Amino acid sequence: MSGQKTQINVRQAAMLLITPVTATGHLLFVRIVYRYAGKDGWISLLLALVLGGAGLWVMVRLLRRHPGKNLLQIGEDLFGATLGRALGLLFVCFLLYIGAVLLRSFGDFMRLVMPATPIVVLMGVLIGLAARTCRKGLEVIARANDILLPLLIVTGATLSMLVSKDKEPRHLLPILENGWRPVWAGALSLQGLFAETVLLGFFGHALGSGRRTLPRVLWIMAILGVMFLGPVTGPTTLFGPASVRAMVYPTWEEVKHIQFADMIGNLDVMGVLLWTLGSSVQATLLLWGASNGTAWLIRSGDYRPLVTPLAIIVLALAVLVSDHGGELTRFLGAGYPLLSITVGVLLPLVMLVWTEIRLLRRG
Amino acid sequence: MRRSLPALLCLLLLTTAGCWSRVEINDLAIVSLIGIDRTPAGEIELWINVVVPARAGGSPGAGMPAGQQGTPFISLNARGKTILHAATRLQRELPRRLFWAHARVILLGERLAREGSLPAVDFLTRHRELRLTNYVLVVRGSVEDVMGVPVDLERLPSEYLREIERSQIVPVSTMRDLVQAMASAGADPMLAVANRAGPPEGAPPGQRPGVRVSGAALFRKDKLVEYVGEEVAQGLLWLRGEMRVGVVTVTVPGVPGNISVELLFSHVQRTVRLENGRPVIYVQVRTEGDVAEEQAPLDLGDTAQLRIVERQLRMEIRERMERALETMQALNADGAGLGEEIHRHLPAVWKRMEKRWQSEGFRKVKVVISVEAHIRRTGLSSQPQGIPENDLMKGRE
Amino acid sequence: MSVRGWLRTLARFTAPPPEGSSQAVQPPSAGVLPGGSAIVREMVEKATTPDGARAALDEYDQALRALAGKGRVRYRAGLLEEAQQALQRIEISPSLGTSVKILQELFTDCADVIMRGMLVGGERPAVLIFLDGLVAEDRLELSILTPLTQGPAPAGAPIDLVKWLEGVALAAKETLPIQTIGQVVEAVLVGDSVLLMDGVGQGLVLSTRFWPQRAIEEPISEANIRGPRDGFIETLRTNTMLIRRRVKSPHMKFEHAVIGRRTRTDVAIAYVKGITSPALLAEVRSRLGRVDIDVLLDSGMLEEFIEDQPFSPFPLMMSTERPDRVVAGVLSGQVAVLVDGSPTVLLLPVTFWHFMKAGEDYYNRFWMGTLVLWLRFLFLILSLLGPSLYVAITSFHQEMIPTNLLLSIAAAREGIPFPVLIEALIMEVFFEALREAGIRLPRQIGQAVSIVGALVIGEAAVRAGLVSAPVVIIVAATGIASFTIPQYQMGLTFRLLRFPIMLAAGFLGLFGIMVALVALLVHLCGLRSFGVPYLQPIAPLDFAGLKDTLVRAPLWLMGKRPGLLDTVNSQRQSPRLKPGPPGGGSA
Amino acid sequence: MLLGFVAVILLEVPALVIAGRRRELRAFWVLLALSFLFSLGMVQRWPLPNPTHLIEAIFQPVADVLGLK
Repeated sequence: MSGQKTQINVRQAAMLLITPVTATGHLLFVRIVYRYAGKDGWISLLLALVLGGAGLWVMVRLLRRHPGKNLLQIGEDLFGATLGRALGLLFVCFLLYIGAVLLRSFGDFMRLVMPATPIVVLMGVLIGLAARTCRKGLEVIARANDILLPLLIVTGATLSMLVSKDKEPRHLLPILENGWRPVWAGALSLQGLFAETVLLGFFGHALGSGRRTLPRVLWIMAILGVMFLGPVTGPTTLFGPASVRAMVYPTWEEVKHIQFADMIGNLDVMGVLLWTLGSSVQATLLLWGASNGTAWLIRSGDYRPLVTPLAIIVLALAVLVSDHGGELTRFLGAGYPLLSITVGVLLPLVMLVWTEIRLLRRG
Repeated sequence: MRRSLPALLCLLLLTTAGCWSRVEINDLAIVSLIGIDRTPAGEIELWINVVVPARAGGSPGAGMPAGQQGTPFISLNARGKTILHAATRLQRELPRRLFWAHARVILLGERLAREGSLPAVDFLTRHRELRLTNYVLVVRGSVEDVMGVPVDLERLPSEYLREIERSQIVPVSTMRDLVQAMASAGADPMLAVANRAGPPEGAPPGQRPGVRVSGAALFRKDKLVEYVGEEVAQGLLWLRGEMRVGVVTVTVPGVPGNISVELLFSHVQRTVRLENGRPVIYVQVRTEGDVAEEQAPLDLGDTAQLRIVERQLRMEIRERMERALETMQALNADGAGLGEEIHRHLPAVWKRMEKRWQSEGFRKVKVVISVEAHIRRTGLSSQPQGIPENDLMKGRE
Repeated sequence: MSVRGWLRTLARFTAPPPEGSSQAVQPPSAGVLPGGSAIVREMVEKATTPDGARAALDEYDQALRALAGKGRVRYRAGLLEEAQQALQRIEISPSLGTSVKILQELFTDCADVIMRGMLVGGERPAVLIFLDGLVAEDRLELSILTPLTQGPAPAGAPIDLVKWLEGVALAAKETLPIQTIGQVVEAVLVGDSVLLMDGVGQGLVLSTRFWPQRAIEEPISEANIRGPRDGFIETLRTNTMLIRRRVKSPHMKFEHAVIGRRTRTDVAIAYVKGITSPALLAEVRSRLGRVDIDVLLDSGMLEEFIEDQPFSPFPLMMSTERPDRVVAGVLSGQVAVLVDGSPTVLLLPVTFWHFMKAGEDYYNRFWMGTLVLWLRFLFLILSLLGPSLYVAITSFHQEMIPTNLLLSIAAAREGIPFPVLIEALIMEVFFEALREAGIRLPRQIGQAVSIVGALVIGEAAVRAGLVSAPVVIIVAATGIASFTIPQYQMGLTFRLLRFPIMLAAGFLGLFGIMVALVALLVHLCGLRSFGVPYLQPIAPLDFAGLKDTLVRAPLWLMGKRPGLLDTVNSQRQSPRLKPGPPGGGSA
Repeated sequence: MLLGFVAVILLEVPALVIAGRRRELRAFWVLLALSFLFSLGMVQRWPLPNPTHLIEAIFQPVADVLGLK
């Protein structure tokens, strides 16, 4: 099996996009949305869906203009070898970096459940798993995701149904109490998450094929919207807007809150399972993207030997990335969205515009 | 071979480093009940009940010498600057690690509650093993009064208290409710109250004291203000919109004897309207119930007579709610979260009055209570059995 | 014993035996050479070996010696073939004595080869060569020996003797003229008889194969309540018969191959032409073609040489003893590989979900089939995760256990000396041992062992406080769960996988389990069986395939063959088969 | 840690050498050296730069303007 030649279809590419965004989103970004927008988080979500949809559209459009090529190849086509490579390096570093951030956040979270286990071990196991999966090639990742994502959705939906009897929608009132500004900030941070669509540039050739772009983008965003609606409203309706602000993991608190029919309860660890599943897919994808990108940069046909060293680098970065949890939260709320929007949306946008200009000039 | 590389690495990692977070069940000291109080000197006093599994669980003889009698729990206490400080002191006396995840009930001592329960709340919400579903009760008197008391029917006092809370016949108060109300500008907490009930006068000497849950404790933010009795507590539940089931006993003027109505369905709707620039809160109660006991000679098969009882029921409920409201306003403790209601429906108005709400706004707010009550069934008898037909009161009105 | 005495004893074992003692190892049979009849002896005495034949025989000997050579001799593929080809070069001589002499040389020390000399029609010498025990003796005597020895002699000189034998003299079922000594050897070794006649430069193979075989019985490993009860046996021909009897179509093909340089085992590739994908068939042929082994005793040995991923713990082809299952398989586009001497037939390619089905599922009502299928999935998960979940939850996530249950478990665990992980491992290993012992022992004793082991020791261990009762319960439940997996091989796989997952659970709790499961899932996703993804209709997702994977849909709904096999002809049956009450029609 | 790296090298390199993949091998060594340095720094507690601070510094002005805190 050569990992490079394999193709995945449109549905798989879309699903691969949804899993990681959902996993990280639920665990990390929901908290930031609450910090900014509080009980109006769902409005932030709607805004972010529009923004994210636009970003996704740009990405897919770009891929369609350059059929069969990945983001780095497109970069080199557009800007020449040197500048293109520099751009590629930037993308790869970005992937490595967000991989590290994700890994660290996951580790921080796992420490709650297993306080005595060194964080390096937790992160190491996850990245080890990711590396192993990564080497099997995109096809296998996509296939595994075909099973994991439905599992994730079903589990998430079940959990949220179990807790729904305690929810009080009146907590969502009044709407837009503090005006639009915090809502926009929340939307922007969520958009930072959605900007991970840049990953598409590495595996999404399939999405670029075929005829129509818009319906696909709408579909993906709709699914994402449904997946996020629960988390951005659930904790508020459950705990009230005031308490949620202080929570580090609101969604986890929600899962912890499940008490159903006396027997089903204390499902804290289900949250762990969900996020382990999602995070493993995400770490794998990021690693896959980074190693493939690196392989392209050195003009090598085989990315697999590069996976393990890159995994170790991500692990080391993850240790470096933050001094304590609060710092990471703050960063995810402020610096991260800007970074990821710059790399994930603005750069592709520039590339797309450049492509269109070139096409126009050529006639 | 090459495919197994990361797996091999993982294994290597695991075997070299061992297993960190593992704790065997028999190395756990399972905390079943937490009590937090303040000493007169201002220190935190932590009480815990730790379960003794050999006495509490399973069948006797499963790997253990049978016949270990005694209370299935031990009660410990320690003092410290913070709760964790005290807990660490307790830990020193225990050969097993304190395990908080199964503490389902938390007791706050009266002194702590009166002086401010914030110090307790932080530990209880921050600790990863504790959850917001835990029930919180205020102990009238010292926590010690309730902690060590063995209970009947249940193995542990915590289970006893939990089952009572779950039955919803007393105000249900969880950590979630407490924290939510404390953090909100327009609501104050209300907790259920537990106290020690001594054996009744003249009881046989063998009878033990017990634990009783009754009434409610009204808070102003994190400070306990006053205890209220059963009926006010019930009125409060109506106001809060949390009344689900319960029994209301009424009398009909001019008729001897009581009638108890079992309420099976209640719905409370709270709306806020702006009248003359001031918010008015409407609390509309709609409830349905069955007559469960009738000691009065009324023929409830007669619609007219039933209407009379319904009217009494309506008045009784309204009276209770009004009394609860008066009590709350007198104490300036918004246990029903009425301010929150204004906040939700009239955010602009609320912005203006938010600052004054605590001090005087709540005291002055106008609340209109309306009750709609229906009796749907009368059980197996339409009139009291054993009363000759002629002795029944005939329909009036 | 003194050192010297010990050395002497040692020397007796290691030193070559003295010359004189070699008679002692001679077989008890009368002679070294096969065939003792007077006619043959007389002929051989007169005969000489021609130079060409001599050279070929030497070549044959050399090749064989190289094969048997130890240590330094570099293995060269096809040595045996060379030897056999040498034999193929020796033509059957018109002089009967010469041929017989050569054959006698080849069959030296083969006490079971019989050369029966005779005079056909009372005048022409002939020899019938066959393997004692592999031939049907009554057939041999009635239809071959009797007509030959008691019938008339071939009349006239110029007639074609072979034609005469086939047409007039013999009553054998099948005959085949052959030309070389090599062919004689081959034919004799599979149980046919070869007739050589003086003055004819050809031999005649007469089909006389017969050997005792087991009766067709119900397969032990795949019993069912409803449905056919016959199972494959050790004879290839019987097995192909069992299949052919169910598929009366010339499209049902059995391709023949021989694998095993020494055992020369017959292998049949069964498929249905017009359904099976030609690419798949070519792949099967080429994989079988590259198997160059010495011994092939069972299809299980073959399996290891033609798998896609040899290190996977999962079976990558289905082995079954049920003809109905094989027929269902080949008719859905699978290829079956039958190996002579093995009652298990390989079906390939397979997916994971095939192993969740019992053949009976399709004979019972589909509601039952579906429910049973779900039950199996449930218990599959339980058998894989039961002990590890227990370990993870009781030693890492005690908050997940309802309080009362926790107290019970805690009470049961008071005073148990081992950590839960060790406790569970001990019990699991013990349980596996019990199972293994139960299989190998005679059935009656096996049951006794199970009872003693499970009941007495389990109960006693709990009473003695060595293990806690919950662990015993979990292990027992897991054991039962693993028996619900209909395919024995898959059951084995899951029994094996339970242990690493338990270790993961013991080190990292539920996180460990989850990581192990994801790794397992990824492994499964990467698996292919003859190019077909192992989890096919689920991952990659294929909605059409789900109705025979997650449920057992009614048969009248399954109009198409499974898409994963890339069959030539995808339509299985008429699309409008849903039955209804009489007169209802298809309104 | 060292053991881990040796294991990685042992498992990866021979296959690459046999396959004669010079380019991959070179990249592998560079990356591995990098990761080794990082890991060593981690273990020895060198004051390695925190990339988060860098990124924060770059984007802080924009964040301030947009009101992200």
